[in-house]
Amino acid sequence: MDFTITKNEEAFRLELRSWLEENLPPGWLDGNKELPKEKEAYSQFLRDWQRKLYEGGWAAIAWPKEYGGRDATLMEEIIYHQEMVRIDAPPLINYIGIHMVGPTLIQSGTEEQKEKHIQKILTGEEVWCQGYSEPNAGSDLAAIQTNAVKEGDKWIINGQKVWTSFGQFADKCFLLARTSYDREKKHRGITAFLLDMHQPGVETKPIIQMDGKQEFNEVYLTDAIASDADIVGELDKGWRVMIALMLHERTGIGAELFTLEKRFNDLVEMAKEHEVNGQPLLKDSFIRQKMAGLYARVRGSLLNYYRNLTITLKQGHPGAESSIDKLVVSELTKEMAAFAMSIQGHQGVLWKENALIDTRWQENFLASFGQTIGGGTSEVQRNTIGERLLGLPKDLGR
Amino acid sequence: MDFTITKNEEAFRLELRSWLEENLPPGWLDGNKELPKEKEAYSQFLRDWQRKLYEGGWAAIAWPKEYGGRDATLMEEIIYHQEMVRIDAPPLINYIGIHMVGPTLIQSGTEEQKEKHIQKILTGEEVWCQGYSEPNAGSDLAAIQTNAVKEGDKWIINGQKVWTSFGQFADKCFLLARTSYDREKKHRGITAFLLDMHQPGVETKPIIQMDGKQEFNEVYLTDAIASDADIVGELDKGWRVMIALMLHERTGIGAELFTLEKRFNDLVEMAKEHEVNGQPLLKDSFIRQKMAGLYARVRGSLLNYYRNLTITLKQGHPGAESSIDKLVVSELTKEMAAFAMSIQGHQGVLWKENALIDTRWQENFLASFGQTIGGGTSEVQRNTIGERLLGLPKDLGR
Amino acid sequence: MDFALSEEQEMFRGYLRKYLDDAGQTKLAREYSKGKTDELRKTLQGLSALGATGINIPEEYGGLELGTLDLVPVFEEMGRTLLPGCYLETMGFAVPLIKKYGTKAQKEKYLPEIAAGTRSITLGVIEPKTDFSPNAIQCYARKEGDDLVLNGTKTLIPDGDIVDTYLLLVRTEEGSGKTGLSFVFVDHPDGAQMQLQKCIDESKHLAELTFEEITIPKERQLGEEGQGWSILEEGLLYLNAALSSMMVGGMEKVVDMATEYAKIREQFGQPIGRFQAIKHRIVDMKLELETARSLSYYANWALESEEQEREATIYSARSFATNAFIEVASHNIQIHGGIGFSEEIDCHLFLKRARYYESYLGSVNYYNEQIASGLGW
Amino acid sequence: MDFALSEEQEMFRGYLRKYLDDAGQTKLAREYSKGKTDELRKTLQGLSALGATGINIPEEYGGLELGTLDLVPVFEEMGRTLLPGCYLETMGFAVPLIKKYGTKAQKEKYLPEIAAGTRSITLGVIEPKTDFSPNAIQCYARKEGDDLVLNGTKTLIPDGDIVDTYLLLVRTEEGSGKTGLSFVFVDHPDGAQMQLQKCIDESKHLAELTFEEITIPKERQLGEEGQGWSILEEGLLYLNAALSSMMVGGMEKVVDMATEYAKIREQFGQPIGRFQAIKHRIVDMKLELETARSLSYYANWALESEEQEREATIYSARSFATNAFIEVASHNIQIHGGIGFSEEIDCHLFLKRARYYESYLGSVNYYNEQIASGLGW
Repeated sequence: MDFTITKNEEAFRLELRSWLEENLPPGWLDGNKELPKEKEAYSQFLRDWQRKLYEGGWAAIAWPKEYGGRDATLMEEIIYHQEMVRIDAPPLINYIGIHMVGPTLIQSGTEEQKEKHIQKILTGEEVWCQGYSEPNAGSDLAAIQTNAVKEGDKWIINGQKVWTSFGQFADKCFLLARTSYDREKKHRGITAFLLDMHQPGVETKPIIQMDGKQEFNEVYLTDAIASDADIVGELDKGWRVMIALMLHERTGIGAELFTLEKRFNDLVEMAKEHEVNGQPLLKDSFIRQKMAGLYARVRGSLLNYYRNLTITLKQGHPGAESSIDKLVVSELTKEMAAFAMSIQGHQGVLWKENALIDTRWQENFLASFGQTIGGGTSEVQRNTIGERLLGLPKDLGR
Repeated sequence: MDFTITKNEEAFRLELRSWLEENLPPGWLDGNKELPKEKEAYSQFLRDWQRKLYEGGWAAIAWPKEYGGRDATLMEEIIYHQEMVRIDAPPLINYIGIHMVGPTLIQSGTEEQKEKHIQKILTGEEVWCQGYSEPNAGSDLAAIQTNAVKEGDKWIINGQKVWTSFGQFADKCFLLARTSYDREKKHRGITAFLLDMHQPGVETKPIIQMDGKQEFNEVYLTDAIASDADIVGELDKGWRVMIALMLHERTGIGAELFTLEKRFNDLVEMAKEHEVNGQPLLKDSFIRQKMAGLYARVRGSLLNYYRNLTITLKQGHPGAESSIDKLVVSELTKEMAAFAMSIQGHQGVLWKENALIDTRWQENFLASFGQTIGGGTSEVQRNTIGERLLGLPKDLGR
Repeated sequence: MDFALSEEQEMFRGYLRKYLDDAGQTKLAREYSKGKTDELRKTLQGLSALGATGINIPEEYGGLELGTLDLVPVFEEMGRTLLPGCYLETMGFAVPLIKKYGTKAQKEKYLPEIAAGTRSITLGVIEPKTDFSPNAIQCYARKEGDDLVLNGTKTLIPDGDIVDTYLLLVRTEEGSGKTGLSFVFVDHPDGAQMQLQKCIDESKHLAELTFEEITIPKERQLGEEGQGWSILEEGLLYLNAALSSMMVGGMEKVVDMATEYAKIREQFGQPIGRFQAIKHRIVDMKLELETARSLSYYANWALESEEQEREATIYSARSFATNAFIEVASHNIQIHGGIGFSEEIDCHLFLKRARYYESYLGSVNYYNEQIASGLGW
Repeated sequence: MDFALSEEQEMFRGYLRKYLDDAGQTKLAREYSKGKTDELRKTLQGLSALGATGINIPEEYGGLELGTLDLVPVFEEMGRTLLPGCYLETMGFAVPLIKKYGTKAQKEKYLPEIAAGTRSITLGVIEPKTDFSPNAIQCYARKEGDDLVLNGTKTLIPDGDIVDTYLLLVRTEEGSGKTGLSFVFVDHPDGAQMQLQKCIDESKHLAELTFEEITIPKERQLGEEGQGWSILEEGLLYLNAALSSMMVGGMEKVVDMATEYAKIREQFGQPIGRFQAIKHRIVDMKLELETARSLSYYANWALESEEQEREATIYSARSFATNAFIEVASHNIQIHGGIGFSEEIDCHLFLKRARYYESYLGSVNYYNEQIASGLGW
């Protein structure tokens, strides 16, 4: 057991930290972390940030050097996330391009596809989204009905996607569509396309969330067009391309865990500052008990992650154990936000400009419902863990 | 809404109460509630008690007067349970005979069966058990394999039953055995027999429970014999006889709820008397919070019961709502006992003659695991409630 | 033994449900969030015509002179549709206190208008940046001849913008603690400055009222001078019994939504209600609902009874329903999956309402402590 | 970054598991409940031969001079089989304290025999009918020349009947509170009266020792006079890190049992592990196990590190594992159904052990409070 950081790793951290200090948007480190509200300005702000990361060589550190990356080690990726969470860096508008589509194309794209997309992904000229879920294919993703039919040398695509994050900004979409149908094995016959979002057949419509935000979209495909050259991997074998793609996003959950830890520390601060009956919340014995319990669980989930990371480092790929991280972090995030709201008492209902206490807790609470649903509901996660990690029998209907 | 008790009901309560005062075993009301340890003496003690109840006219109050009952109303049954719980009356050794087999025979037994059994059930001369569960048929009761084959005018029965309460004392068994097999509908082809336990083909073996008690038995049937006259209802239609039989036990759950309420009051007393750090447990704010929560839930479950009872009183039979009572009382009993143990602190591990605090909590805690399993596991209860009360789709495999 | 609402009460519920269904259920709450109140006012008048605003008001003041249990169907049905407004505070707090402590003039002024649906009353207890305790009440009513001169601020006043009268807890003697507190009525045009406050539950409008040398006649005082806190405690018994019914109504709708969705939504070729993770969770939600309902019925019954454990009975209904409402509303979102996270479906409205009520005039811990002390623990 | 036991540690675990499997796993605990200790003694000697009793003892005293992390596999494997005896108290409390506070003579007397497996040490802290606090320590050691004369009673002493030495916390100055407390060694034949106490976990033997004018030489005192409570607190860091590993071992076995049973037990024509009520519960048990394991590894690592939050780290492992062990052991019984309720299957043994540890030298609430104060809250 060894929690020390190598000299190289420490140097990496310091290099990133000092680059950030010089390159973050003006005033960021002094606490001015407001992003533009208006969509175009928001998008431009984040594209500018992505461009800056690219110029500094920090856009895609895990990519091979030949494609503009740094060949970063897993530990360097972890450090990268830690630092970004530490200073609440602006979000990465091309998260999907950088962490998923890019690595997938590098690994299994055609030369033409690499040529066409890789550089633009890096710079943020091409912002990507993913077209997976559909109204009738949520947890049961293999049930997608969006279909692609070959006409001449074109694929004509029709259907509807939903919960498409970054769809409102995206230039390109990594799209799953049905190209044939196997009654027994629904996940066969799905093909992965690189779809241009700027064409007449593609229309996006924002989804208003319960927290008032609009981070997801419906995407309507009406005779949208792609070519053979836009197919990733083999025809009808898009399912495995998607699985490989998701595996490329190997450290995203780490960022969520570091965020959880940071929020817990914020919670402690709030409980120290906020008073009820003339004493700080943190002096109330009931709250101390609950907070001690949360401390253990936040610690524990982070340590689980490090343990799973160790396995990945040793065997070169993640073990089945790592499937627990997403379930744990999303459920715990929700529970912690719920608790943070509760202890604010009646003042906790005040919202937006009228809030007396930082309403990040309220926002987190509402947003957390998305976390236990999106990217595989907690129920689906439990099935996966039960079946893959524990070897329990497959569920009904799967 | 009306919680008043009628004059007749009050008179009934007082009559029972004064009868109990005169007829309970010597010293019982002064707190000497020890039952004999040794099996034969235990059995005799309880048979004597049952006989006394019979002689006083209190053995089977819900039965029709013509069969030796009192035609008691539902409210009188409730009052009966309340009074019995209040003074911790000795258990009814012929519970199964009185509350289940007797009413079933009265309703659908042959004249011969009534003649043969009814009176003896009342007096306790015939103590009954039920032969349902088998090693491979627990939650899935319809999967029973014990079979009965007709040879001449006898049925030859072979198989194994398990979790047979009162089996160690019983003279007779209400037995479910398979007389034919329907692949699609397993619950068809089951027949209900009245089996004599005192025959060479019947062997009982006690099961030692995790709480050290031996309240259940394995029953081995090796060419055990019954006759056509011992069949209740129709051949191959024992499943519906069993369902009807269970419905006759209409107030048993009430007794469990009154017991829960009584235990909660005991818990309050313990928390008042037992001190930690020089103050009674009940003065600790954490414990007060928990206890207030338990108070609400105990109250609520009892009130649920009264609400369901009201439905039964109005419509003449229980509604689907009443399926929630068993799940609630068993889970809450377990949780309350677990909590009671926890607050005893390190002294709570002392056991039997070395205990410093009443170990009923420990005993209840261990026994409570039987309550969430026996008579339908909590999982089966949830399925039943989901399907019958809420109309949710039937489960996998059922 | 008869532990159920009467046939008449259930029939009344039927009318109310039909009426509110026709009014578009949560549509009114959604419009209210956007500041539109026309439909709402019409609906409230319609409810009044159905008798909802006269139930617990004596006949001599134009009411129906019925019991608190007769209010239960109204609270539940309003909870079911998240109907905006101060019916809770008016019928579940002001009316019983006016009946008990009001002068004849006060009764004559307020009760007939309430019964007619032309006046609603809200509550101003909390002050900015303070907790729910006697010491936190610092709003001061100085005596000047036959008048009281108010100075101070009341915050988090429910639906303060659409209401006609405010029942305020103020300090009539300087100092701290429970002594020296009194209730006063302040009618809308009495000159206070109002600022609206955004609420996480947007179908609740909150208001902050600032009083600077606002003069009201002394006869606006409700009950004996200096007895404000114990009048509040009496009022909280009524309010919390009513609130628990309101929450039960919301829970019922939430459990219905989850159940119906689980029957029709298919994934993996199965209605999701066939999966035990969903089915069993809905069953647990149903248990929470039924327990909350039993407790709330009993709480409302206990208001008019000699029930020994009256406080504990009512506060256990409040405390249990508060947690249970949050829990079932949260599960309902999860069961709905993605669509449950969208603004379009009502799931989130119930969760936000549940959280709004969580610490309304006392947190769950506060009420648990009240249960304990109410039982003499 | 390397957050895992080393290959050597895992290899050592392999030897231990094989050895304890061969010894019949929980068979020894079951026999011990009936008072039979022959097999157990043999097995303990065997473990000693494998090196288990020398791990954290310096080479000069016959040990292996390894680190606390090397003890982890032993604690886990013992927890897995519920192995009776005082390995926890000996290696996880007495040894680190002797190393740190013992005189040369004490080290020479105790450490070699511990390493050789011929001496085990248990703990006497609690006194009858009292809680776990300094004031509760009233057992008094009067000074007489070079001797201490003991009077008083120590209770709930783990496995007091098979152990060789008792490490007792006594008062060496009359009074109350933390001052005036000291640790002393009392060897088995020192003349105290022993009474066995029945424990809900029958594979634990408890003993009460009564001292009436029992004289021991003053050099039996461990550490500085009057510093007993702070020595105890130091020892509790070691003990709780070790205990959390022991509980993790038990939890691991419990999760294995539930998983395996759910794969083979069929009802309704399906292995019950296909039902989500079972499957998802086992997954939640697994999450509890893995979190407890991570916390316990880190706690044991923190013992020898400069970890800032050392107390909070160790006590959070203890506190979390305590609750989690009870929870998974309870679920395991439910998942096994009827057979899980029988004495025959091991399920209940783990539950009883979990409850035995629940308040062992401090309740969960006590340790949560220690976490809070350890973090400066």
